[in-house]
Amino acid sequence: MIPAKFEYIKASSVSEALALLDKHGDDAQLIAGGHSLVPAMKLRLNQPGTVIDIGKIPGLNSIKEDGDDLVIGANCTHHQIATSPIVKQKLNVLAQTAKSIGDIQVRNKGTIGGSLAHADPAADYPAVILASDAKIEVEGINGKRSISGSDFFQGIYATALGSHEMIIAIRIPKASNGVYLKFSHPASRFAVVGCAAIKNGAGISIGLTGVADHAYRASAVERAYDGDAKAASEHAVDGVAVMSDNFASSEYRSHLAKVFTERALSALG
Amino acid sequence: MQIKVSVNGKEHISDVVPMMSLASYLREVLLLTGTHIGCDTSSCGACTITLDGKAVKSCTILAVQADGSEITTIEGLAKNGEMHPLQSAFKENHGLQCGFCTPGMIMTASGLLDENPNPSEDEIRHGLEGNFCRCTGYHNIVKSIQHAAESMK
Amino acid sequence: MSNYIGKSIKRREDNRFITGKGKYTDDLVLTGMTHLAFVRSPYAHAKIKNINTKAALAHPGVVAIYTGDDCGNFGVPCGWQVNFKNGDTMKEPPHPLLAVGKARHVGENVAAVIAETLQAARDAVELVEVDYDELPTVTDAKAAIQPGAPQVHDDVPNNIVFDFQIGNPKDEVNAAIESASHVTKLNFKNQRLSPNAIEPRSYIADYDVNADKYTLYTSTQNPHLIRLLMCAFVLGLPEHKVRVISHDVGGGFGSKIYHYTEEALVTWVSKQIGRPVKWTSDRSEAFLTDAHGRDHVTTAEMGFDDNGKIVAFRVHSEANLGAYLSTFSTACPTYLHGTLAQGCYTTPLINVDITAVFTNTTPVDAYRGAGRPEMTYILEHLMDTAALEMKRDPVELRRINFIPAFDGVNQPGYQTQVALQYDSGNYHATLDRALEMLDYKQFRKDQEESRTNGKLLGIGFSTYIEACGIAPSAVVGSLGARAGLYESGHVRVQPTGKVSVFTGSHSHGQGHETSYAQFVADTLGIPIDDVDIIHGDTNEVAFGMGTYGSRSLAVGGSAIMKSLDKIIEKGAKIAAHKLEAAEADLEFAEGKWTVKGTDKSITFGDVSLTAYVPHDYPAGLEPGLDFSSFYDPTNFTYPFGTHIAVVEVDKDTGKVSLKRFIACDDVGNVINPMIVDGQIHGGVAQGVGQALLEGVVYDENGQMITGSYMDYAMPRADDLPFFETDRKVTPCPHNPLGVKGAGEAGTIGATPAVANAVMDAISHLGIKDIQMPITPERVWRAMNS
Amino acid sequence: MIVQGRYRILASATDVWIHLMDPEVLKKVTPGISELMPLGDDKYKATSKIKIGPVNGSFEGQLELIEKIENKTATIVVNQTSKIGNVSAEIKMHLEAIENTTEIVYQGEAKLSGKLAMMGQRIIGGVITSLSKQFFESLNKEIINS
Repeated sequence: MIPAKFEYIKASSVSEALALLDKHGDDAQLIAGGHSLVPAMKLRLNQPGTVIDIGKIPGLNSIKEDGDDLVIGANCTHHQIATSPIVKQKLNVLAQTAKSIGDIQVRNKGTIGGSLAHADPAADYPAVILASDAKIEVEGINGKRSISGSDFFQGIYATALGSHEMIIAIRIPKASNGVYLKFSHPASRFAVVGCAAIKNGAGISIGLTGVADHAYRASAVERAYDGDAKAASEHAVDGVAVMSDNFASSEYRSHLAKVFTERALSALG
Repeated sequence: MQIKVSVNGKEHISDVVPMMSLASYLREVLLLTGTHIGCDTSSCGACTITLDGKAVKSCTILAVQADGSEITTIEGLAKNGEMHPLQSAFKENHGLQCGFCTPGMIMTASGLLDENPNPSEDEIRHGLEGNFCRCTGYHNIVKSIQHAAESMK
Repeated sequence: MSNYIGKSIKRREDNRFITGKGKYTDDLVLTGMTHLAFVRSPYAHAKIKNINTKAALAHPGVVAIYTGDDCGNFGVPCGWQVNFKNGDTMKEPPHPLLAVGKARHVGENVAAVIAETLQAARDAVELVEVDYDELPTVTDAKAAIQPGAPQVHDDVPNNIVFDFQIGNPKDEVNAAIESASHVTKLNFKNQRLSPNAIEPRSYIADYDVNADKYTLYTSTQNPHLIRLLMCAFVLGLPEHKVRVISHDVGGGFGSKIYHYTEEALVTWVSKQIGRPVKWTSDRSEAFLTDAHGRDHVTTAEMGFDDNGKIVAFRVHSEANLGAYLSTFSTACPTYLHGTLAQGCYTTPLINVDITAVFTNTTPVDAYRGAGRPEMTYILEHLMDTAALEMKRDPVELRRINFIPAFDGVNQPGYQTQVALQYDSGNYHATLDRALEMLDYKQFRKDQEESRTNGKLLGIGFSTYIEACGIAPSAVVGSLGARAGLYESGHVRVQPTGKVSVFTGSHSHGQGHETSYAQFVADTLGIPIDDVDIIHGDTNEVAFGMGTYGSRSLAVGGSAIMKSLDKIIEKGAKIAAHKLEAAEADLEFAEGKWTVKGTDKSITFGDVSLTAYVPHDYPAGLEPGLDFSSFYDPTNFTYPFGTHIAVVEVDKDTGKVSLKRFIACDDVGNVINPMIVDGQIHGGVAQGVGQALLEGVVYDENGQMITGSYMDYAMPRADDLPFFETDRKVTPCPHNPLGVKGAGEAGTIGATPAVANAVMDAISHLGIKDIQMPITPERVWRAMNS
Repeated sequence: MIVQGRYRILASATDVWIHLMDPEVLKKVTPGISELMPLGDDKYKATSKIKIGPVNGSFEGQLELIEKIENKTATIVVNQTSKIGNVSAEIKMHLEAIENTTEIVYQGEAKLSGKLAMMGQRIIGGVITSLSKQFFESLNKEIINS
């Protein structure tokens, strides 16, 4: 297989990448790891005229502490996040999530920025992004902005990211008590259901992925939770249009969402 | 576009079209056909190589993305005529049958053992999540990796 | 003497594979080679009204484009004729290389674009404009035979290819079922599978204008058969001018037995353009065009008497053969399927009734096991289900129905109700051993306990038998096979005593280069390094039938043994002359001919040299030590065994985890235990795949919605445990090596064991059956209905 | 693939009807449509560009409105072809006036072929939900702002 013809440009800075995006418009596609884009291009499901490589832009692959937050560069690989001592120490749920993505090879190449921008409805990160109240820091030619998870994920593969914007970093509040549990699709290993639960003081927060056309915060569970995981998890899909496919009907997926919410809640320390 | 890569310790400067995957580059330009293409969409793992020390699937990396990288393929694993312990272990333990997935399996295992020299059976099995084998039922592949880990101590 | 036979000699072929030096077809590059890419039908059933290739032809780098109008007269044949019950010949509509007038399944070849580069070919494919008229589709075999169903082929009424029956008269069987004290009845689908060898099919054809000769490099399991079919039945080429080479092949599992349209097409194209042309399938094409396996819709009933003895067994299935007849498709649901209905039980009355059907789907053919896994699933799944229904232990139910042990030498073979005569068997022995490995009593205790903690344990049994070593030509010929199924084995002793062995069988993972060398070396009493095994090239090897149906060692190995006998016999004449002794006074052992009772001897090497440098040579004897033989077996071989699966079902999610898999198989004598174990492991994994994960699904419009590794689930390393294997040996009485066959046994035995284990785990909840693949949702639904 | 759902529009059925029958509005609110050229008899030549995650394709074909009963019901028939597969859909819409609003109940079937069908099954349900949502949200906005 071989993609349709395109022009490849390697960007050496964020500003260069943004200028290129502006110049080439809708015909351009950013590439970081490429594990979602390149197969689609080979299958010719996607035929961008220009591919802008942001994978080697310096400064986008660091993991830093900033007060109560961790700031994770968009180009950090899943592997880097899964094995980072800081992440494991301060936000283990994120390391756990990163470790559950794909397989070793995919984790070595795929990036958190790429994954979030791609916004696969069954991707793993969005659950923890939502549950942890993380912010996606993006930059466009008109400047920078910071988008909350609930605003960022809008639909199937749809995000708040403007066509001339790119993700620079993810800012996530540290959380010591969190868990991500996933029911993997036996073929793709994507999340049929993935649940991130975080406990902060008395409150809990729940992010669910794989269930609907985009990841969501299970507010109904959070409201209902009074220490009884089972009862609260009954609300996991309240008001949600649950997806259905050949492997899992919406009825079964709803059931799994409840089971994994309950399990995640019960696993919290 | 011109790219410069070091493959199995040897530097190559090549002109490639951006459409070319790294797997195709290795196979068609450098004639290193030990890197196999089974699905071409990063699911089966037959094309696994190490790129800057990390196991990756070369079918979904563009050759131009690999510019400036150091690459090891199955052909570069044996050093000075001496098989890598993984290669010997795969032969000793019948870790292969048709041989098609084998280079990818060995390269994945090499990445796995670099990071975790003492993997449990479970860690090995999860470590092979990205590689299909249709012949062996994985039984002897897992055994091979266990034995290689043992012999590399 | 056996220095090698029975030992786990490490495989010699591994050296090239572990260093990346294997030579698979797609690895080859020929000078001036062009690339072919297909325009494929996006519809399951459509009239092709017009194909416009103008823009594509104008695309830079395009060499030629062909459509059905150019080569539609050529079609690939079916290799096995199965007639209707009433004697009418089966329906065999043409299977053109490129669709003519109509496309009958998604992915059917519609046009072929040949270009200088793969890039240009793929780009130009998108420029070919095809005007289709979509037609109604049918993908399910049962639906296809209903009145008014869409017609796949105009001249095949009700889409019925043939109907078929084997066993005892139907009314006798029906009467016995009706008067049985217990009847277990199941309706299920033996779902469609995609073989998924990890190496995609690949072909390179190279036509030499000056010599008017063709070379076809192909990833096939049987190069001679491909050459024969292509030359004689498709393109009408002179067979002696066609060379088919099949180097290393990355797995077959049946899917690379058949002569595919793409294979003949590249050969034809190479002559048209006078240049080499390569086509390598991509994974999407593999899903759409590699012949699928299984796909039977079945009703099966088994009647028992008060003591649990089986009194009768009847099966009715619709077998989906897809849109066209693939090479051995017609044999799979009939002679490779109905004939297995005896299993290892003494069932006195059996009737198997099959309707073979065309649908708008990818052609179906033999996939690891070919008809036998389908029947074994029916039988063994019925046995465990019957045991649950009758509240009998599944092990005891089997024991009271087993055919008693027989070795085929002192006791005769066992004549079944379904045409076969089993060669030898001892079914209690593998069951006993497997139970020892398990600790059955402890398991039942653990199971009780598991029911209180949400992780339901279950155990499933399968005491399978299979018929392999395909096959006695006379038998299969009388059953409609259009080719003999013997094998060739050629042994060429070189002057220095080194030995080149040419086999018509083919290795694509089975390790022939090692296991064949083991018995050759032992038989000749020479070091294994002095033996080389050559296969996969029609110019080097005598006509052979290839590898499938677990036949290589039993049939191909036996052919080599015949040649070795001739070598030793001729060698004896030379030795007698050199030793000045009577031939009758010589014995051959440990690589020497010795005059009995003396220390006078001559080595194999000296005899070899004398044969080729005949300065001192028996008068009247031809020089040389080189023999070719064809071996046509007198019977199939019948491996058997006991497989036990232990599963755990997550009560909350329905997810099944395979905790243990125990296999005690009897494949007759064993040349290389390591390789045999490896075959069992791989077979079991594919059997587990069918039970729990795999299944090709078409939507209501005939679109395949499981056509990638994102949706088609196959076992990965973390889906499986280590397998616990052991073996019993009941030699095959009718071939010289005493071997049976091990390639398919694992797959045949494993599927019902796993499915039965799931039922054992959850049947106490009142669940009767679950369709395969046993996905978490199906289990959850069953538990909550 | 069954397509069904309901959506509440904050306008009268007459208002909804007028907008639905206006090709300019249809063009604006139907996701991806870049061109809608009247061919007469409520038939239009439609060109669209769909960009949903990994899929980015140009489609061409027709859009037709049939079985129209003013202010009550209409069926949209779409046939679009592309290099990556074809899409056809027939979706019946019922307008129900509920106080000052209109509930649109829609039901029908969408058919995909080629690579779209083969690769898209995991996500196609979600895609259809998303596109329907977009369509009605845009329609709602269009009516309210008009």
